[in-house]
Amino acid sequence: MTQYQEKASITRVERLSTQTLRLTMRSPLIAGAARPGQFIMIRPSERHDPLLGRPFSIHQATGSGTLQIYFNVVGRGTAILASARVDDELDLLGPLGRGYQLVKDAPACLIGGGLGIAPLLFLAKERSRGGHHAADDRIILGGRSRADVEPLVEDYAQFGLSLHCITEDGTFGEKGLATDLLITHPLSTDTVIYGCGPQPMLAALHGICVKSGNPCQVSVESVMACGMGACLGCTVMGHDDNYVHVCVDGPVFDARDLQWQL
Amino acid sequence: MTQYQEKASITRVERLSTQTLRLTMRSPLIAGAARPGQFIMIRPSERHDPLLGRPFSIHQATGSGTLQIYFNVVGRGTAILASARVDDELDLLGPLGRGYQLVKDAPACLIGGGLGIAPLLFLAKERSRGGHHAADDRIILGGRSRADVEPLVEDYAQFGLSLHCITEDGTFGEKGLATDLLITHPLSTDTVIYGCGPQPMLAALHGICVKSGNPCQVSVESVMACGMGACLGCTVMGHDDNYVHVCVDGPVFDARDLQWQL
Amino acid sequence: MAALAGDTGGADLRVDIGSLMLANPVLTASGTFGYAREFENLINLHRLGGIIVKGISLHPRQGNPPPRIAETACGMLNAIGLQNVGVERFVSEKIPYLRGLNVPVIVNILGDSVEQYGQIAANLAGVEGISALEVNISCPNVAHGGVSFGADTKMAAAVTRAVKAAADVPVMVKLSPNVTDIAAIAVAVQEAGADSISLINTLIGMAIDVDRKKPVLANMFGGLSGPAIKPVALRMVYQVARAVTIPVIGIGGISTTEDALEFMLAGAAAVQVGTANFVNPRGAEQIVDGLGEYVTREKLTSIRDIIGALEC
Amino acid sequence: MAALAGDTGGADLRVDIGSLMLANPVLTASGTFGYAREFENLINLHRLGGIIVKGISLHPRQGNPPPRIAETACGMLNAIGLQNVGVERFVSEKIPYLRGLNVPVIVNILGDSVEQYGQIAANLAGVEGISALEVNISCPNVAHGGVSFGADTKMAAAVTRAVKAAADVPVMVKLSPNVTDIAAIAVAVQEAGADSISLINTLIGMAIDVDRKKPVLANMFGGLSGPAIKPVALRMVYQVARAVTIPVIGIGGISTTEDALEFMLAGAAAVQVGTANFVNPRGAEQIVDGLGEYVTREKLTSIRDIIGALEC
Ligand SMILES: Cc1cc2nc3c(=O)[nH]c(=O)nc-3n(C[C@H](O)[C@H](O)[C@H](O)COP(=O)(O)OP(=O)(O)OC[C@H]3O[C@@H](n4cnc5c(N)ncnc54)[C@H](O)[C@@H]3O)c2cc1C
Ligand SMILES: Cc1cc2nc3c(=O)[nH]c(=O)nc-3n(C[C@H](O)[C@H](O)[C@H](O)COP(=O)(O)OP(=O)(O)OC[C@H]3O[C@@H](n4cnc5c(N)ncnc54)[C@H](O)[C@@H]3O)c2cc1C
Ligand SMILES: Cc1cc2nc3c(=O)[nH]c(=O)nc-3n(C[C@H](O)[C@H](O)[C@H](O)COP(=O)(O)O)c2cc1C
Ligand SMILES: Cc1cc2nc3c(=O)[nH]c(=O)nc-3n(C[C@H](O)[C@H](O)[C@H](O)COP(=O)(O)O)c2cc1C
Ligand code: FES
Ligand code: FES
Repeated sequence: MTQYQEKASITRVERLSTQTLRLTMRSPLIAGAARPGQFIMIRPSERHDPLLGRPFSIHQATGSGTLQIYFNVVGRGTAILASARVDDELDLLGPLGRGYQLVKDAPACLIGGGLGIAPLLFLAKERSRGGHHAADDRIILGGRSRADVEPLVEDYAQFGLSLHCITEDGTFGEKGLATDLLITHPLSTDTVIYGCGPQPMLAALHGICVKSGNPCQVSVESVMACGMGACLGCTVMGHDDNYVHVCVDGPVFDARDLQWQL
Repeated sequence: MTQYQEKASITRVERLSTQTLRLTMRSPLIAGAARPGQFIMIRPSERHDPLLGRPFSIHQATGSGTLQIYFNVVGRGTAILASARVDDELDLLGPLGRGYQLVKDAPACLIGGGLGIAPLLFLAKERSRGGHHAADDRIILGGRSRADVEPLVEDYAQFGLSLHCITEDGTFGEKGLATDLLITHPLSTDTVIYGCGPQPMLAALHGICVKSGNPCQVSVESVMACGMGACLGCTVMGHDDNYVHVCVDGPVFDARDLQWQL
Repeated sequence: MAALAGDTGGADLRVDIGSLMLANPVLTASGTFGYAREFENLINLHRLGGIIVKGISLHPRQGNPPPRIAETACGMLNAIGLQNVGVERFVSEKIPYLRGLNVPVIVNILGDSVEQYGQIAANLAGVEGISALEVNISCPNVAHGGVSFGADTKMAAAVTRAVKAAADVPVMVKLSPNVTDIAAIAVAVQEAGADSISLINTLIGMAIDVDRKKPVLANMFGGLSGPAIKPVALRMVYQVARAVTIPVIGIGGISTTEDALEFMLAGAAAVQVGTANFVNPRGAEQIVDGLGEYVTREKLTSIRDIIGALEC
Repeated sequence: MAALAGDTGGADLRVDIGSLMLANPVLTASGTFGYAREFENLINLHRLGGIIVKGISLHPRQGNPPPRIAETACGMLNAIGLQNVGVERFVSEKIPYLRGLNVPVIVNILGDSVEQYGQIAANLAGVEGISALEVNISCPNVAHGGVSFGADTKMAAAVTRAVKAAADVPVMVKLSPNVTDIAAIAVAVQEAGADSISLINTLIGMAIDVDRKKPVLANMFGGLSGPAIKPVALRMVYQVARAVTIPVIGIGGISTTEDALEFMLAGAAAVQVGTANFVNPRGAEQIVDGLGEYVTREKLTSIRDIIGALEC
């Protein structure tokens, strides 16, 4: 697992909704080594305020050196990133962490809520490339409203997975929570579930999988300073009452390895 | 003396040499109140690093609300300003300090060295507007090399003052220091000298004027935190061994009111 | 929203610092607001909760040689050296203007010896237009080799007693953060009769000019202020608010409404805006607006509801 | 300039910390560099002057609950709670890799009691691959109501003596900055036998989440590090370097060559890069390059020429 500190130049800035953007960068070293579910740290400024790098899932990485992130503007760091322009340079660290474990011969269900749909694009692509029966695979994109889901539908559609959209307010696709679709459209028990989204969604997902017996890998978040195991800042509680570190032990975990507050 | 805190939008960015730029802004309140020799504080960033505003002489101010600064990139704050683009907004405070006292009926000699030529443009304009005998007035622009002087010559030439250029390396105009021209081309004793430039130049200027008896007003610099008399940080030693504050007692002083290290 | 004079959008922002009643909890910190007049064009002075003027000594002080200021990461060092016009000229030259503002004026005082502190308080007693004294105990005690009065419970208490004995207005004692146990100092000045406690003054710091191989400040050391020190200030305010029963006023790196709220949640009954005044002269007034909006938005009865309301 | 392994452009960057000889004065600070392996892809580890590992205690420690990290203005708060694998697993799991690096490894140790400090030192005695111990005395003394060992000359000296008695390598004592008189603590640990002194550890700070009305850190308080604290660190290093005769190692907000030079001018014989490792993992190595360039550009015989060369 090699990591790189790389200056990436921005090649495209897409505003997908009022609060969400997608940045495309040239970052050959990191893009070349990246696996779905891994993340990068982006230093939002060369100055000392804000000081720390910000973690973002790898939304897309290509062999030709292109790297994408898809993000929400929530604070100072993301506001700075949102003002980035083509040809600006960003200081990146990556690829970091342990991504999704692709299980070759089992059908897959990718389920993302809100910004949690970010890493699933890369995963969907890898899945389709791996010569899996993409048609057996399913992807569920959930969000609060139309703007959270619609802008990315086309990108996900290209890989031939069966695509389901759902929004809390019903403005796009079905109405409800992403996890609702697992109840209404149950999965074969050998389906591996790959989830990413806010903590309550993942907790619910874990609850469903515990009952159904489906293997479930989830990508979780935590406050991070270094992203690479040096600060020990990004702990979450493991199932055995020992802390695990999201940046090196995750961000993708077998859901059973973590403690969940429902 | 009214001061304003005003958001100014940048209307033009000119790079005049590798290290110098001129920014043109719309700042109607400050531009409307400004007098030659006054300055503004510009906050280089909304973030906390760098924290403090930076002082810049008013290079040009028009009744129509246009304000210009002419500056050298020397550190972090000026580097940030150098990356500003048209339509960016800057947080300004001004006009600040006491400017040049225009002496109506006496001939004037404006003498600037390096970036010290910045405030003299506004002064030259006011002088020419005041119905003075501009032809009796003289302006000396000094610099290290061609790039320090040439880009501004046209702007200064428009006011009909007799214009002299001099560079230390002789690449533009005569060869030597700005103050040399006062020795080679002596002034009538009633000429008021308006100087701005690095400390050694101003000290030399003061020395010459003490001998010649010419009144001499100089604009000096000092480290500043507030620019408005609140922090007491910007002291320099007055002739009577009492500190004066550059931001409120100056930046323009009668040279005899300060202590000079030659 | 263009706030009217004195308007806080109907929200109740009043706070009491003992017997000193403030229309809102936003004060301007000593040494960062001149004698208020400097800001009259830039801010509605009467909308402030109160104004704390530059520190006043018995005799005029020339202050330190320049450079007196150095910028640091998210902060600044100052070594003004307590330049001021002295108590006599302060009363004749500055008080008349301040009195006209109709805003509580708190006079920050300092001295070289316990006696001097008492003397200034005595000289200010009976002067109309002073709502309280703030005692800067971070100054060096000349009789004790220049150790700060604020470094020691006994000296801090002695200064407090001297000022209390002479003052005819409430006495706020301003603590130095350069100590091992800030709560112990706070308890000592409370026991010595302080009516309230403000903190923090600046942290002692230094900057070096590598090219010249010299300290940036002529005075070598300076006081660190600004956003950089906020976490230390907040911690100390929390510790002191838990240790004493008199009101605590929070200072250190406050530049936004959210900063002010953090200090009040930690236990501050009021706050002082310092270095931020240099960077954004309108900042203190914007915080008054912001607190008003907060009270309205959160449907609080009063801003007092959040003082010390931190859940731990 | 793409520096070769171990290359410092021909410049003499060697410094001696007593009997501990370093190829250059750039160390990585405890708790900010893991056990070094984390950085092996990102930096040429063997180009560092030395590596200081995460603090080790007698028994494994779980650390504090999350959140453990809060960003502040030009700094960060951490409340890791000294999570570590304990001395036994450290020796078996971490030392073999570190030994292979061929770079001085300094083991940072901590304890709840004077005895524990001595015990860890004893457990590490004879372990190959350890060049020195760094004693973190900022930990709470459980027997004394949780006051930090570093807050008091007597406790600091006691810990130093206990470690010195058991250690078979040089002992560097790391001071806490949360004290009134840092020079007094420094003198006390020198007299107790310390071979060198490093400073500063973090300043105690706090951050509050206004929305949740709670401290941001689960532990409430945390240690402030990063550029924000540099001025305080520099001042303390200067004061300590004047007060003691043993070598001083400067820490606090160092992220550039210029920062390192400031500390060395103030009297530090070496420096530690901490929080900056998180932000720019290559930073420490870039400082080694930068110091080499400085020595060459300034035509110095050695980087040692600038230690304490501040002109005041
Ligand atoms: C492994 C990982 C992958 C991530 N991938 C993505 C992604 O693909 N797209 C995306 O939009 N976001 C992602 N995030 C979250 C993202 O890192 C934060 O939104 C970002 O750091 C906020 O930075 P800021 O400076 O704008 O906000 P700040 O000003 O630092 O904080 C603003 C608000 O955001 C909250 N916040 C800060 N950091 C985090 C965090 N790490 N997790 C959750 N909330 C936080 C704060 O508590 C605060 O309320 C990921 C986080 C992790 C740990
Ligand atoms: C009244 C006044 C008017 C000025 N007018 C102009 C002008 O019209 N054009 C212009 O280019 N500059 C002018 N200056 C200088 C200008 O303010 C500084 O160059 C600027 O603040 C540097 O900011 P920085 O962040 O880029 O540099 P920093 O990173 O802060 O410092 C870089 C270097 O510049 C030096 N420096 C910093 N501040 C000053 C200062 N105030 N004076 C001199 N050196 C300083 C520092 O010592 C350091 O060596 C003026 C200064 C004053 C006081
Ligand atoms: C330039 C300057 C001058 C100051 N002068 C005084 C003073 O005279 N008396 C005093 O008690 N505090 C003085 N202070 C300290 C401030 O009042 C305040 O306690 C400190 O700056 C921390 O707050 P801040 O971070 O908001 O600036 C001064 C601070 C600065 C920056
Ligand atoms: C996340 C983190 C963990 C730390 N852990 C330790 C530790 O275990 N032992 C120790 O002595 N210091 C520890 N420190 C303190 C640093 O070694 C250093 O003294 C401090 O951070 C100041 O330096 P800086 O500003 O360069 O980070 C830690 C600091 C951070 C930020
Ligand atoms: S973020 Fe530093 S260890 Fe995980
Ligand atoms: S810069 Fe603050 S008083 Fe002059």
